[in-house]
Parts: sequence; structure tokens; C-alpha cells
Amino acid sequence: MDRHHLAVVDAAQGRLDPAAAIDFVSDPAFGGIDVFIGRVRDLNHGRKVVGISYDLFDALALNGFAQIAARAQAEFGPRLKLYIAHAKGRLAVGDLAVVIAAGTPHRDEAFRACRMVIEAVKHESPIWKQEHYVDGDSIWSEGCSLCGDAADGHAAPHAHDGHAH
Amino acid sequence: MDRHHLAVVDAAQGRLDPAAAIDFVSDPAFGGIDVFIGRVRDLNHGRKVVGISYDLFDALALNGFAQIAARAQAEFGPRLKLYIAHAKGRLAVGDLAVVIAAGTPHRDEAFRACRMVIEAVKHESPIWKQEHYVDGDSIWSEGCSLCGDAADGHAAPHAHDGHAH
Amino acid sequence: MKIEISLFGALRECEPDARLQLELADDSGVAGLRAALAAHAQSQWPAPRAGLLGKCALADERSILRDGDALPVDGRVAVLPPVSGG
Amino acid sequence: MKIEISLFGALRECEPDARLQLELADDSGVAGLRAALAAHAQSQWPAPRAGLLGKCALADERSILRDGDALPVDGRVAVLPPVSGG
Repeated sequence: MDRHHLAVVDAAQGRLDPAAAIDFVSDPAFGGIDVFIGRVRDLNHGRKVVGISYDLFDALALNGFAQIAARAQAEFGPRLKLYIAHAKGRLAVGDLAVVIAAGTPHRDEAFRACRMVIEAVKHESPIWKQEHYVDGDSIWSEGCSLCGDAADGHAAPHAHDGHAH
Repeated sequence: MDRHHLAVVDAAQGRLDPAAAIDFVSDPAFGGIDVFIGRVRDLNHGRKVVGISYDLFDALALNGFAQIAARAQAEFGPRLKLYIAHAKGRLAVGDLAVVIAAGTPHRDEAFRACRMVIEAVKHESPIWKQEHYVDGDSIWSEGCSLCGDAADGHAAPHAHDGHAH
Repeated sequence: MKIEISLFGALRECEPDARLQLELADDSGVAGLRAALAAHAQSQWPAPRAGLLGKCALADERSILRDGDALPVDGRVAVLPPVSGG
Repeated sequence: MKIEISLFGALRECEPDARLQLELADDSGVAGLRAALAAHAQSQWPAPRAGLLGKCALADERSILRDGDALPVDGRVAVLPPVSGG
């Protein structure tokens, strides 16, 4: 599916590249591109963070990205181009965890598609985050259970157990 | 104001640079960055476009960008970093007309700030677009009058005369 | 006072270098300038451009000028057709 | 049949190489696997990890498996704790 670039990028082998994302979703017919970049930040829930390790079930994650892209295309039109890339492995503060880009003829669809995709990636993809703190402690984030609504493959809003998204 | 980069970039002297925008709004405390890129597309209202000339009243545009940034900061918090750059002069299809980037601790504010800023830039800034068509014709776009609501400096929704935004 | 007027967008081509000067009484205010400009456009510009003037805002480098405002002390005013950035 | 189970996230450290094998009747289905896995976790894993299992989904490489589904023919199943990507 050459309108969608879907990738899991091992931190040991490369970095996420917003410029590549922008290039990929560019098209002479497109006036609007929206790009979301998620970075590792230095503080979470009041604790000093030194890094994050991401664990992924790669095969299911990539199949899930393809399903998310198909849903976005159904909602925002067949011409939509999407770039979805998530990092895997150990990242430092400031490293990029996720890059989403959406290109469309007009800007409204670009914004909405990009937002829809990042929400779906965060709530449905088999990705797990372990935060490493300055005091040497490490904690796996609580996250969203896939047993409920999300297990149907829909992006239905669901209750969260007080964890940050 | 070092949290805001505001620029008018003459096409004869340089290009808009999304990577510079991303760098500018990055911060160790930020987890979310949203970037909007507006490009010249090859078709508008069914006519083949070969390029666009942008005319700007630079001084007022930059003062307006600063006001828009101040409003965004009032709405999304003092830590918001913003990059607002608009091209001026003659652009070809695929060239970048505008780049907006917003960096914030969490992604919701980044998306909303970026969207608010591009809407304000499009509806309030003293910028005029002349489309050049493949048949040699050129037409100034109809645009939004600044006499009404927008003249108060507010981003109030207002009726449009059937022109595309 | 002499008012130096800059034209933008579709109005640029109405005057050489997209500029014109109008002489106005010091107390004529923005409303007076708008009236003088309309009279000038009516007689000098092609009809569609003169008609566009009704949708134009007037401004200095800092903000839009309302009809009740005084003329800028530096005598410089911009005529802003409906905008179409982005 | 032999089921090869992969563990992810907070459950990785519960087994060497984050894997375990369980022997199940061919017709036990996903519900049977879930029960066998819970029994194993109850006896072998520290309590908080075993408790996490109740919030976990089971999946193959293509999709989430529901309790009524048959076991995957290739015998490979992943245990997915609540997710926290992005």
C-alpha cells in the first residue's frame, strides 16, 4: 500500500525522521500536511525521567497500523497519505518516540487524520513504555487495556485509569 | 520573546524549513509537537495552477503573528513554544507557503494550538494570494475581509463568501 | 496633512509602485481618509478595483484602523483587501 | 497441542526469555488457554504480575483473540498487558 508508510524503528538501528515523514506524505495535489511528533520528556507525574524503553509486538503493531490507516482512509478519503512510525528500544530524553504525518488536499482533513491516527496508535497498538527515573528506578506505565472496547478494533472512547495519554 | 519564532521569508532569499520549526519548538519538558505545513498545490477550483505569488504587509503581519502567539499562549499556557513562518513572493507547485509548529508538554495542547494559529494566520493576517494558471491567467484570491469581526483582533468565526480556506 | 497610502494584493496595480498620496485635513480621521480614497478610486481606478475598496480595511503597521480613529501621526496608511494567506 | 506464549511489557520478566510453553487440549480454545495461563501465573509469578493478567489481551500476529475463538493453528499466542505507546 504505497500511500501508507508503516514502520517500527529499533533505536539501536536508527532514529525517527520527521523530514522523511513530510516527504512521504507530500503530493502535488496536497495543500495540507500535519505532522505529530512525540518526544521523551524529562518529567512525568512529577518524577525526573532519564529515558524510556519501548517494547513492541512488531508484527501485530504493523498489522494494527495498517488497520488504523485503512480506517483513516475510509473517513478522510482515498487520497490521504499517511506515515506512521514508532520507536522501539531504549530512548533518552528528547528522542522521538513516534512520528505521524498526514497529507491531504485541504488542511482540515490533514489535522483530523493525524489526530485520529495518533490517538488510535496510543490506545490500540501493542506498545509498552517503561520509564527510567533519575533515581535508578524503572516503572512500566499502566496503559490502556485491550480487553474492552479497543479489542473490537474500534477507536471507541473508553475510560482510562487515571494514566496520562 | 524567545518562545515564539515569527517570520516572513522572501522566496528569493530562502525557503521555509519544517526541521528548523521542529527544532525551535522542542524542549526537554515537551512530549508533543504538532507541525502544519501548507504547500502550493497543482489544482484549485478545478484550474491547473503553476504557482502562487504571495504579497504581505510585512510589519503588520509580524505584529499580527505576535498577537496570535500571545492569544495562543493565554489559551494553552505560558510554556507553549510557537513557530510561525509564511512565505512571500513567487512560489511553484510543491513549495511551502506556511509552516506552523507548536510544542507543549502534552499532545492535546500542541494540536489545538497549531490549529488555532493556522486558522488565525489564514483569516487575519495581511497576506494576499495570487494564483497563476497553466493558461497564463492570474487571479487574486477573494479572501476574508478584515473590516468585520476580524478587525477587532479576535478569531471569531465569521461567514465566508464561498471561497476555499 | 499628507497621507502616504500603500496598496496591497489586487489593488497594487491600481497605482504606480502601489502607492498614492492624498492631502487631507488634519482632523479628517480614518473616516475622512476612507471617503477621499473612495472618491479617488471612483474616478481613477477600473470599476471592479474601486468596488473592492468597500471590502478593504485600513491599517498602520500595528493594527487595523477603525473609522472613528485619528489618522496615524506618521501619515502612513495601508489598504488591505480581503486576505488569503496560508 | 503445545502453545508457545510470548510475554510483553511488564510481564516480560516473569519467564526466561519472556516465553513459556503450555500443553493444552486441541479444543480448549482461547478461554481454556486463559484459564491455564492464570493457573500457571498464580503459582509461578509474583502476585502483582499475576494480577495484571486479568487486564491482558491475548493475540496472534494479526489480531486480538476473544475467549470464544479457537487456538491459533500455529500455536503461537502473545499476552498483551494494557498498552502505553506514543
